[in-house]
Amino acid sequence: MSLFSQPVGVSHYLVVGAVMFVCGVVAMATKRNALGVLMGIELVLNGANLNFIAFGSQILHREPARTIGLDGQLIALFVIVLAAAEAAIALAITLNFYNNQGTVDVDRADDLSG
Amino acid sequence: MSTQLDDPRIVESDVRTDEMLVNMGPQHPSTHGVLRLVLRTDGEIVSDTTAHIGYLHRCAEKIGENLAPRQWIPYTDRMDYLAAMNMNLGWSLAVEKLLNLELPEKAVHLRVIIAELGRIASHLVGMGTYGLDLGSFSPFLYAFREREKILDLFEEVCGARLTYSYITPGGATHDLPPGWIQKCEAFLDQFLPVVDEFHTLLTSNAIFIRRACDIGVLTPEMAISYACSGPVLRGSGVDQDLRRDGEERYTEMYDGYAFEVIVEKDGHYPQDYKYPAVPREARLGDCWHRFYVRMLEIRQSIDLMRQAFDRYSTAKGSYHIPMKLNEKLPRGEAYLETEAPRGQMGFYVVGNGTPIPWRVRARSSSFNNLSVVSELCRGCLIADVPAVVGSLDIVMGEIDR
Amino acid sequence: MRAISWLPRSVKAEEPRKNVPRVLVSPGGRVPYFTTSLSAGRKAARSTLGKTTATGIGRPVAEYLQTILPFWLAYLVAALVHATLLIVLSLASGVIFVWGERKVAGRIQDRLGPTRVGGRYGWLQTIADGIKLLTKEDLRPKGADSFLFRIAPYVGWGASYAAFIALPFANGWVAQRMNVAVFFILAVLGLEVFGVILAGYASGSKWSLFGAMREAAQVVSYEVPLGMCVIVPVMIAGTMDLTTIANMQQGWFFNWFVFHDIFTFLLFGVYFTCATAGVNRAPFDLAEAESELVAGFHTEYSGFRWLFFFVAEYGSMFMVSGLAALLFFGGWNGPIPVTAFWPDHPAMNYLANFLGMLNFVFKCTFGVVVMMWVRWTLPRVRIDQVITTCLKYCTPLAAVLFLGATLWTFAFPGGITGMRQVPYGMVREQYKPAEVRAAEDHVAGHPAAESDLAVAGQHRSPR
Amino acid sequence: MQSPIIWHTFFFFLFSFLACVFAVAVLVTSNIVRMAFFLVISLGSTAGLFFLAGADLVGSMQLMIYVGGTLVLLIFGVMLTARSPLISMHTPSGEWILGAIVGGSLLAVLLQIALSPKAWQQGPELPPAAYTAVEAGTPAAAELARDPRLRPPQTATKLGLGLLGERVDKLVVQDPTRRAGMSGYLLPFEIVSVHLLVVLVGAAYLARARFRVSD
Repeated sequence: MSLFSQPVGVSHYLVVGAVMFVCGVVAMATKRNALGVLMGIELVLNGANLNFIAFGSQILHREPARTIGLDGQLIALFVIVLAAAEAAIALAITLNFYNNQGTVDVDRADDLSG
Repeated sequence: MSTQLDDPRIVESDVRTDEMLVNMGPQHPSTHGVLRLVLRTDGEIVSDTTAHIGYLHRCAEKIGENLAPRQWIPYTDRMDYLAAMNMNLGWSLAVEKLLNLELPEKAVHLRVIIAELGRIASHLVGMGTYGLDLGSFSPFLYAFREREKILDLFEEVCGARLTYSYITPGGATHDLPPGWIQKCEAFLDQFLPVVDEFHTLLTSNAIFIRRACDIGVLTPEMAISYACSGPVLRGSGVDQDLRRDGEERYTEMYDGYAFEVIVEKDGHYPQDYKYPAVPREARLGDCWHRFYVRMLEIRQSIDLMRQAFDRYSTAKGSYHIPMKLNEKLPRGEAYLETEAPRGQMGFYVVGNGTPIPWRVRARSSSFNNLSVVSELCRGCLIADVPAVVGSLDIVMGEIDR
Repeated sequence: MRAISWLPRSVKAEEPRKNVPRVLVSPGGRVPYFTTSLSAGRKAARSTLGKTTATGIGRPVAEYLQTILPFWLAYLVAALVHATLLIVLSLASGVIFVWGERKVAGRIQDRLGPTRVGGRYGWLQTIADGIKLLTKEDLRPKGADSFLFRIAPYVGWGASYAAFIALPFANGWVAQRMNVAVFFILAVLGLEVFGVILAGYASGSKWSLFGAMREAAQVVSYEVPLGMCVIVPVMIAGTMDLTTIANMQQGWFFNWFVFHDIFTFLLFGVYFTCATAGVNRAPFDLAEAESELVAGFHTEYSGFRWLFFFVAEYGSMFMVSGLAALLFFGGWNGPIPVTAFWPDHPAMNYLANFLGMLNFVFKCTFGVVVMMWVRWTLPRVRIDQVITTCLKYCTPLAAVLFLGATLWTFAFPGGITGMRQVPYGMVREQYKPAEVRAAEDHVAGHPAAESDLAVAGQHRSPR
Repeated sequence: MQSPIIWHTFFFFLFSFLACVFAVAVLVTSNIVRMAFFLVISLGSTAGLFFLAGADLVGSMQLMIYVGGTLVLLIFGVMLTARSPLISMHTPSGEWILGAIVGGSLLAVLLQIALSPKAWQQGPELPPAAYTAVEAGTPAAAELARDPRLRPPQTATKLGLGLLGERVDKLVVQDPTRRAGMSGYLLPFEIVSVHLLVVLVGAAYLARARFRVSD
């Protein structure tokens, strides 16, 4: 049976979501550029969003009644909107940091460490 | 915290950005030839402008010291190639001053007609390219359409369309061809409504007003101290026009002509041509005023030409005084400034008893007009730089010579 | 009871909708003004709503192909047919509009424009130019980010092209009918800015960077008022499906949303301004302002890649004009419902659709020509003035008009004078998904009809 | 017999490939501008996955707000701070190793969870004739039409009703008490919107630069 002739299920989405999530987490941990960290956060949020969509999708479930229904999509909407807010505020912080320090290297933000 | 905020050394701006040096020109669409402006910008805001010139330097003055005055006339054509007739006139008048020649009446009125027509042709380019600098393409072509008609007229007079070498020391190379005056009158008649069109398309256009008003304000004091001249000077409200205020030898050309210097007095311009009023946003000395002065001068030149037609037709004498090519220039010097379309165009010539001048020098109006650009562009936006440079209406050939 | 239905309450109270032909019901049982002039009854119903059967270009193709090919292949071939048609359309519209722009500009400027290649009118001038561009050297500046520089034009074009997917050309003639077509098109058109930003950054030229930053700032700001303008027709129609929106404007020209009320009429002006700014056309073409930024973001591009930017620009122009035609000017519906008097025959319906497509393309082209006209007339505004126009004029104006249109629709649900043959709510009813209808019934107190849920699959055709 | 290709599945693999590959590319690139570009592709492909899952409104929303709004904002930030030493900042290899270990273990856990329930692993199957039947309107269509893959998603209306508290997807639940529990999302959504507004104003204030002119 070919890979392409098998109907896609929730697991497929979860795997993609997991890959994006992990990429995001690792990017958050390893990037030195503050904007790179921000991009990692976006990836994490999208990975999570994929899960919400998958759990709510009737297309991916054998029994539509067992999905979480529209809640999945609604929560995804909230995530998208909040991600916009989060990106705005993170960008503002980054720019402020850049204005004060002349760099966006998060490792240099150690003014408060003893 | 509060003490920190009150600290005057701490400034606040939108985003901290780095300054950037940008080259505008010499291969830039809106630098009118080969002007090179080095802009120091912070984002879109220009903090400093430096004009670099010399890309069109052709040693014209040095060549003039190796040629007879009449041989040098083609070089004056190539200085301000948009108003070659006026360049010829300036040089001819300077040489005539050195030779102390008195011209017949007919030649004088012929020169008035030709000079004013040349002024119209030049201002048409200035106007059209200014529209182009502000992003309006069509007025440029309309202006060139009209200019083509003027060039046709010039072609009939002297055979050339751009570099005429028509006015020479002693008069002109030819008389006006028969029927030319009528053609010229017909042209002026059809040209007048076209000027109104230009006013509709540009002068009173809302976007144009927002782009040109209160931009690049040149105060009268600054204009005088930088020795600006022509429409740039008059756009700042300084009442000076060499056709009225110049040297006797030049102003006598315009003796008996009714004309008023185009300059703003008490918030309005003297001529009442029913052209658009000065918009509220405009400040004396801004780009809009410089542009408007040029537009009014087009109209004024039309009036002057119409007066000159009558006087030319009834004038006595020949169109020129025959002058030998190897006529010896007397020992001595002569300097004469004329009101070219771009301002005071001065020619200086020193004779040493040979046919070849010992020293030739040109005082270019565009050069001085360009020198204010760094003052005018300080703190403006990048988009305003072409607006300011365009409103100065420079010709690089005249600056670099 | 929560009143969340779009329908006038009287309709629901009076008639159980299942048994009555929905079209004929008008609010309060009043026969609308214009139905009386036609011989009422079924004919009126059909004349307004009859030609709504979805006969897509691709759908018959797919159906036919399934008889000779396996399903998966038929699907592939049908999809390729759609894609090819759209690519051809995207490129052809670019070619024709470039020629048209030169002609229009020429005529505006008292000259002829192209006159030689392809005969007297220079039809083939753009093709010749395209061939010239193909043979040009593909320059890449030394300081450029090579990968991004190469990919940027395709990103821009891809976005412009992808928006065509959801653009219907006639009733049912759409590559992918989408429930959220309006939203999708706006979203995808907004992505074009990435191509520009990447091009500007990757060129390694300061002028390009300036152009890119300007375009980004401008496009992002103008998405706000543009979105607001688009919302009003969507609000009146109650759907984001462009096919439905256009179908709802069937009939005479006063059914068009632009004539719905004074607010939509004014709103179209705001929309046009914002759309012009959104696709970077004069007087808002700051990103490529030749007198300031040389050529803006595509200064360093040459040859084929440059061509892609150009095609993308004209594609976007076509797209926003098409959106205007669909949202405000009745889409493929002409001012006079000629096809309403035709016999109801599949061939005639097909012909009606074809004429509708021509009509739609004409409207799009007209919009593009108006943009050209504006371009060759007005000077260019400055970047701060562009943003000011957006934030101080367009956005508040769009918001006020949005509010006005909302109140108007609330006060006069059937339009201004009752001249509509069928109220909007009734038309919309035809296209409502069965599940939603079931939900409405549920809210209104009717039990959810099992059969409604069962056939929830498709848009319900009136016949 | 199964059709050799189900296009839904095919496109799922296409988009998920793009999403994953470019997510990894975001991770491994050190050039910040390229990272932004890869992120655009990754999130754009995610929008494609949303469409494939039947969430057309959320997919468009993703394209419009996320890709068209948030990422443009992000690229603005990149451009504003893109001075040459900041464009490429390399991560020390020690951090890479740590990151790989943490990420790998996290991925292992997540994959284990994702793949464990059998019911999740395969979507609903359809006989290939279904596609033809629905389009052609055959009598079997009514039965087949129940399959959600064959319906236009139509989520905009449903989501709108859902925001208002009217859950179209839960019509089977007839119990009034349970229905009353399905409250709408409108109030939270409004709160989020106001929150977004406040955040944007705050961000605009925060981003203003304060620095000494003379030091």
